[in-house]
Amino acid sequence: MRYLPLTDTDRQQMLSVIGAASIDDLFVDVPAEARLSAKIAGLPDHASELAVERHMGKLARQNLSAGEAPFFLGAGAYRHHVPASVDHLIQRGEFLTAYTPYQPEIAQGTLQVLFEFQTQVARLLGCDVANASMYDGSTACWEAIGMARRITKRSKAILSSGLHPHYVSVANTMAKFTGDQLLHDAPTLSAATDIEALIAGIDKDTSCVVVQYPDILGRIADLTPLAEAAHAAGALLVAVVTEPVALGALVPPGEMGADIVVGEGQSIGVGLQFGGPYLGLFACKQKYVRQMPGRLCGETVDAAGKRGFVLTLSTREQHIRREKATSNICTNSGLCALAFSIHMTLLGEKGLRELAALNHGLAVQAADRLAQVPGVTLLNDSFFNEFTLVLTKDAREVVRSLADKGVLAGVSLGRLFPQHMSVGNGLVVAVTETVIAEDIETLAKALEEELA
Amino acid sequence: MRYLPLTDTDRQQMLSVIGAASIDDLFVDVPAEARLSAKIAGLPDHASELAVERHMGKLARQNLSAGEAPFFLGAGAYRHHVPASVDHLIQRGEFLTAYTPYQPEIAQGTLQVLFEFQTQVARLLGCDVANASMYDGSTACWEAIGMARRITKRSKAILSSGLHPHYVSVANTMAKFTGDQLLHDAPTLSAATDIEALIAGIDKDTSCVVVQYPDILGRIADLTPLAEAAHAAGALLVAVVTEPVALGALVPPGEMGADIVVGEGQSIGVGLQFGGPYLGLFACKQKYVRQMPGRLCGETVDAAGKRGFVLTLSTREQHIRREKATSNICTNSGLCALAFSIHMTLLGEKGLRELAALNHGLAVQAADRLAQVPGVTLLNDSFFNEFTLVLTKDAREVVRSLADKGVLAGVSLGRLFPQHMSVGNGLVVAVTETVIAEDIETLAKALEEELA
Amino acid sequence: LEEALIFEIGSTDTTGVDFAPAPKVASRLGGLERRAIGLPGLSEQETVRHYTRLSRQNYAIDLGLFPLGSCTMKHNPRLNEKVARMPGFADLHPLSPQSTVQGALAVIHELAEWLVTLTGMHSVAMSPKAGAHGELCGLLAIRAALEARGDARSVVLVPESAHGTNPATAAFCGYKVEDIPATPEGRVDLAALTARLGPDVAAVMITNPNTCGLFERDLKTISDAVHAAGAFVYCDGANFNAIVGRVRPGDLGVDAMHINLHKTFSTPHGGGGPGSGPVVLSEALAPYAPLPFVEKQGDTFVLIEEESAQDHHAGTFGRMVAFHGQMGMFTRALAYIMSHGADGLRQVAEDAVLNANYILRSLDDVLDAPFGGSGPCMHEALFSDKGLAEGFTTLDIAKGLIDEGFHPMTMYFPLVVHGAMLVEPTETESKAALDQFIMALRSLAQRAKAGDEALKGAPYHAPRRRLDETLAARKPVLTWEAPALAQAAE
Amino acid sequence: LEEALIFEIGSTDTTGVDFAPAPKVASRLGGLERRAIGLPGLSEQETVRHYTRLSRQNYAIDLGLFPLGSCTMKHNPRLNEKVARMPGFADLHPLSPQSTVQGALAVIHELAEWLVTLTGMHSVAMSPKAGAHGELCGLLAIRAALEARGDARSVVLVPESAHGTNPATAAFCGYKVEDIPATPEGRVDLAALTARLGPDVAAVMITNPNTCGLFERDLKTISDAVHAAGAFVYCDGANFNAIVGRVRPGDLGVDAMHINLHKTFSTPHGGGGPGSGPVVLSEALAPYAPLPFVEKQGDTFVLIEEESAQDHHAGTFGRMVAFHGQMGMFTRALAYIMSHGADGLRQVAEDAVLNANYILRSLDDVLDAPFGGSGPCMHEALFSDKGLAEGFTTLDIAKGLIDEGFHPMTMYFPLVVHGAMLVEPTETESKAALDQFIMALRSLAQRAKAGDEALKGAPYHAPRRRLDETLAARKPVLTWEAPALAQAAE
Repeated sequence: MRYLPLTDTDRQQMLSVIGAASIDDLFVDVPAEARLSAKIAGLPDHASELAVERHMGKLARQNLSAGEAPFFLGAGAYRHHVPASVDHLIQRGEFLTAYTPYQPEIAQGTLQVLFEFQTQVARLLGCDVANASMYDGSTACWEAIGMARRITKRSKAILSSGLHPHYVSVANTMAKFTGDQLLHDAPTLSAATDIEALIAGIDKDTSCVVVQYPDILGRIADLTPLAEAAHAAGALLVAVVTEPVALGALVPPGEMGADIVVGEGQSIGVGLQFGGPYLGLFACKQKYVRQMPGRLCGETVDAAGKRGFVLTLSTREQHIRREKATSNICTNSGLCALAFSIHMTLLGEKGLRELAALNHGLAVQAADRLAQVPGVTLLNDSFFNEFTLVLTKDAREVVRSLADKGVLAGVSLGRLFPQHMSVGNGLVVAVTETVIAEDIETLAKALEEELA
Repeated sequence: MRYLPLTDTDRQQMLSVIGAASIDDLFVDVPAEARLSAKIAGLPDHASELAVERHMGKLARQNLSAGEAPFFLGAGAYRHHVPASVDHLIQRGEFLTAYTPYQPEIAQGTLQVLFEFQTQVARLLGCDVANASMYDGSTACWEAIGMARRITKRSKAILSSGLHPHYVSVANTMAKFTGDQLLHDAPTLSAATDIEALIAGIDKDTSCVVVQYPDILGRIADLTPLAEAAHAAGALLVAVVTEPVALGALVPPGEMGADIVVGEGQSIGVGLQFGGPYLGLFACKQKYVRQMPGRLCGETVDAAGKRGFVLTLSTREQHIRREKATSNICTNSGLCALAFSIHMTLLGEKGLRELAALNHGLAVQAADRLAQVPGVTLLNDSFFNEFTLVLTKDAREVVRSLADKGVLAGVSLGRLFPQHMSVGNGLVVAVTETVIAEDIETLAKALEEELA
Repeated sequence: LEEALIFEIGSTDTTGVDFAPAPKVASRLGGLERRAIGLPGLSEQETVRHYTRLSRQNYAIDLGLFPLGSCTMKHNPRLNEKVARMPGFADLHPLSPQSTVQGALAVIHELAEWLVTLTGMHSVAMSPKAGAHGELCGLLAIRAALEARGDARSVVLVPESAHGTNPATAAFCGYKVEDIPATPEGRVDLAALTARLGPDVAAVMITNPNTCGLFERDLKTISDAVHAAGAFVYCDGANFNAIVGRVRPGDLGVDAMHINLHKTFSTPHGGGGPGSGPVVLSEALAPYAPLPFVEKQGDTFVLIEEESAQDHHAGTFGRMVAFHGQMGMFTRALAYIMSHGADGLRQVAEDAVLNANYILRSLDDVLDAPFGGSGPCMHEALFSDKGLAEGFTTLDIAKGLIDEGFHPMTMYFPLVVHGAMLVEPTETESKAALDQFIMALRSLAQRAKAGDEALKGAPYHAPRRRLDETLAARKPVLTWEAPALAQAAE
Repeated sequence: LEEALIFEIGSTDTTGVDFAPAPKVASRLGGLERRAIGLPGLSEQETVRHYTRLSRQNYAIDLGLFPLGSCTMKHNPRLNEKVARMPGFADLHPLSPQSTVQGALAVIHELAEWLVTLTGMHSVAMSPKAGAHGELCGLLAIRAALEARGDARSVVLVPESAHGTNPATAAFCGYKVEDIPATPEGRVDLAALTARLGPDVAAVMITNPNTCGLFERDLKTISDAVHAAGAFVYCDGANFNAIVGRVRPGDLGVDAMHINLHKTFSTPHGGGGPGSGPVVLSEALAPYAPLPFVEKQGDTFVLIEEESAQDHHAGTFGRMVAFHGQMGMFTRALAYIMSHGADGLRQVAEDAVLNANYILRSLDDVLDAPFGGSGPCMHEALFSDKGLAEGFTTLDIAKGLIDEGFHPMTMYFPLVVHGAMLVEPTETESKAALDQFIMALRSLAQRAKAGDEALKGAPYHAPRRRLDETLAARKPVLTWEAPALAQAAE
């Protein structure tokens, strides 16, 4: 009961101020049949900090963490080294235990961070403006489709076959209930992306084309022609970036004409965390800002004329607009945005470029080494830090078998696209700065053994 | 070079302000033959955070940490569970990266903590006053002997055979150069302490008697007769506590007449840390305060009349008194004192008593269980959370052999008293709240096998 | 208290990190090498200082009481932060082979069992990322259930006093939202509600305890009526803190309820998230729960996703997020729940309600408590601006609290009360802290009633005075631009 | 900014921890059960708030530049904190069987190798707990070496400008301390020193760079003379930051030098410790080094302690501390050293010296720089109070710096300069930070020269105004007493 400061003496004194004889008297409005007279059965009583730590530690040790194995998983979540100062700073109580900054006079810390974050994200993605974060990349992607519908007043969205299949699933789930029509095919195992097919598919009913960059197979294509085709038809281009580190090396979608760029920001500052919390990035052209979902921080002045920051354009939001809001989002990923912003500040352009170059260099080395393994073909002409290997057998089996040997080999396309046998031999391999030459060699040897 | 913010442009600009042509010009006063023209050979260049973390992590994993094994080591360092909030709070930059509070206007945080710490320590040890910490228990013990010499103007100190042998070593090292005469014998494997012998040894040349409570074999004795005998002869009683948690259950030395009580505070808040940094506790009677070594914090008021705290009585200290100081100590264990104070605040008297009761209860259970092992005899009549087992063979071998099996069994008296074969079969076993029943059973089984 | 922006102090050729040199390879970036980005860097020391200083401009639970009604700002134990950072949890990839993440799946499963047992429900969907996302999950399950029986419906009923997320979510799912009025004593109007039920109503969304701080006495009756009309009951669980361990929503006929782990179970708010909003479901809705989820099969934990769902989970309405929810919040919440246990969680509700009633009754002589006669409040005390001097508002009292060293209470919500002040102390405040807060609020109420003009300028002792929100919205500046550029643009 | 004491807000029946219930056993405490202790407890939330709020009354490197001469307050990387907390280091018992702590012994050994190589010395004693403890170690080794050759000596020579710990340590070891004068240009007077050398002199203690911020040009000559006279050279290594990677003390004839890991190698000061003071030793002193120490034997690291020392380390002067030194500081220092590497550490010295000279030359027009003509300074810039208006002192400037947002420089040290102000910026400050500091100090110098009375009341913008230190010393209140008791005692 270490988190409960009231003593029994306190409780008695307070009841007498209230004029109640007992705690039960405060629960009189609960219908008798629903009032529990004792603690719920079948659950353990309170435990010491030591006992809880021991239990959780035991469960933690039952996992093979990325740092304990040669590790090559990506496909929407990337393992990067996060400087220790990031985690130190986000744990400062004034950041960690603060609420949403609705009282700006005593929330300038959070607000200035959000303003800086928005600027960093906008610049990274090559857009005019960005919001203060969404839940994750997949929900940001869905929100972008909805925003495109509101802007174009059209409801047919064309999703690239290179879009992360989980993002497609999320969009499909939501679309069932909003009447959006979503077109999507599974990818084919070719070096070329589906840009041409996407362009061919655009028509006057198209609200947007959604394309991932680099795509789920790691391929990179110039989005400019796609943006032009979309704009010509009155549609928007939505670009999805699941690995923002790539934009330390690659032209960003905003500079290629994308109207809305969303992304998963987990790579910078946040860590793997078994899938969450993550960080949805959301940026767009200036002209669409009032159709944007999510929280926005803006600059203003206080009564003494000093620069300050506030949440703004909240007339778009649910707590003001209720059912007319641009989104139902309330809580976002504030602390993850802080982590992203700190990490990005530590990197700066110089560090981000170095990080991207290191990722790319190691990935090229790994791709070339792995392509030498008999039974392995490298699919990609182009890639950043992730590429697809085509194996001579179902990659799901290979991944499971290598896991048993302590090698975390990559993500099988069979797991990502279970309904599409045609891509089952594909293995998506990510290589970040946390990989060392020995890891690559271990993976190559293990693949060789497995495919022999 | 991530910790060095100057850019080459900065450096050039600054050199020109200085009027120097190059950095080398700033090192002209170094004799040419000692000036290194290039970086020192044979050392690696700078490494990324990732690389350093990987290297240190590799070394860390080569150790069998206490949490990974049934663990029963004590003998001056005890493993207790430290609440996570303690480590969180001591890492706040304003505590962690502050200097010694010589500028009190901007160091009230540290100063108030020290004032609270001093009060907590004085109360725990049963003394009037305490200082703001020493390096560790062993150096605090030596400082107490020196303080007794200054007070009594005598230089013969009698050290109990129950005093930690490392503390005796430290005192002997210092005594070689200060002319103190130290009397000390090794302990005998008996249930009774050497209090009677100590009393018998006191004479008119005795500056102090130094006794540990509970002693190195875990035994507990009433210190009152010893204090009376010392005082009758004009000598002081110095008591040493290496396990402050014991004072949540036991009458403190100060209440039994000890003039100076020193201790190792590591048990509360600090952790094992392979031996350091630790926390020297130092308390005494009010009348001796001006002979006390180390930093002291005192209450005062500021120019506006507000209560505040400052370092005080610094005329005892080296930076003022130079060669006439009461000690040469400068840096102390400020951050460890903070950790101790936070942990003690979380515990409070209620929690400390519960912790002590839990330690004692588990130790009693463990002692009784282990005493059932054939070849094992329990030495102690009395003990707190640590006791001595007498085995049928040299405990050093047993400890090493059990370590190979992943059991950290305790501390052998052979390691502590290598010159005294007579105690070689003794094994000192500590049992804290971090021990579970299964650990005790594992140790019992392992001992049984080893001694069979 | 001025801290420059990183764009004003950093430069694009400064960095606070070191990397091993990149291997020299021919680039395979498809010819799309990037030019200037415009991201400033700081050295590590400058970075630490910038964010340390900025943090000191925030108020936080670690600094004092945070009486935000409905937001449940309680103590965030550091144990939970430590646990969440264990490499065995923090350094796991969501698509790791399941044989390598059994402990992580066990955490999700254990937490799910606690949530199901504490709420008396049938099952739980763990993946929603926050409360509003949980609402979406609940309505999607309801919609899927209705469609499964070929009975598409179009209306969702929402009380006037609901959180804004309720109507927003319902609208987002394509429903028409209709308000249900409240009775004068601050509860849902049972008669009006039952009168409105009909074959077009898909669901009723109710908050219990409601946003007036009252327990909805008639919830079981409402549920029965709703079920009889073929609809479902969605309960907004934002206020579960008031009843955990004392009432099980499942006993009240609820079909779906989200649980804000960042409220009831103390995962830190972090300046606006991340949260986590698992949704407990009745047996009727369970078959429609989203993918993925964890199932225990013998001694093995299995993550059911698209690959494995087809055969025995065909009704799922699909996936709500890329992976499987807020693992980092699950570990924290589980640590918190275990720390409290069944006995402690019951005590949580009791102390939360006791603290709120203590505040209500300690202040109802100086502040109007519109529902003070409606029985005890639950975990939050509601006041109105009635009786303040001409021209003085709830806002003035709120900003005055800042100068007294407290965060303001929730203002102007719920909408059903004029100038509402909703105070939720939570169970982790000591009596001493409550007494200080009561004294401060009492003094402010008296000043506002007496027409103390100084109050209208508050706060005076914060990092900023009142900020011009109109200016911010009229001419939004959402990103930083170099002054020259900004000027040129004008 | 008032924070009550824990004794004023806590109670002996409140606790912020939970424990499993204690087994019911018959007590074996020898009949010495304790009665009242008088230790107040706080709940976890109250504890977090108390210390969080208190922390905010401190200045720290994380908040700004900390120009304390001789104290080397540089950036403390958080990587080092992370490394020190790895369970494989933090959760190790010092008496663990050596087979189970090979990685920890490797850390000590690796750090020792770096220190020996960087200083060009023969070996290093790792166990001293701080700088002053290291001085003790060095003098004990010297004394042991002299006694080993049957040549007890009684005098240690110390320059006037030495740190107070130097004479205190020498006296503590039973030596008579004699001052060596300085030359007008701020260096040791070589002639006076050599004249004083004789058969009674055991050692000369010298700081290099010295406390006037100057490199002791003649150190090699001095060392040769000292050695010729049969004595040893102890070098105070507090200022090693200025020369690391550019000068090896071993090349200057030094016999012993402590290294403050908390200065040169950035382990945090923590509000006054813990520090760590390993002592590098010449070949002549190495045999007398204290126990325990780590030796590499083949692939195994061995901790040599009393049990194993007899045969091959008979000359040891004994043990200085209970265990084997500040492991927590070793891990941090090693991480720091590896991060910098040979190239980075050389850059450390260069940037530290560059920054100090930049400050010296940017301010010597408004502040008197007594040794400004003695050549470049090393890592600290020394000013005096010469030229300030009547009644204005170094203290006023120091306290004025507080209002400008900086920690004061070191005041009134070294003693050889009147009203000394010793400024050490360190290498981790950016040029922007230096420029701000220079601007602030320039303005204060001008105000003190102009006789601005307001300056004498500074600080105005700190948690406290100037504190009454005389009162504190005259009537020491060192522990808290309940007000009733305190009154009764008066």
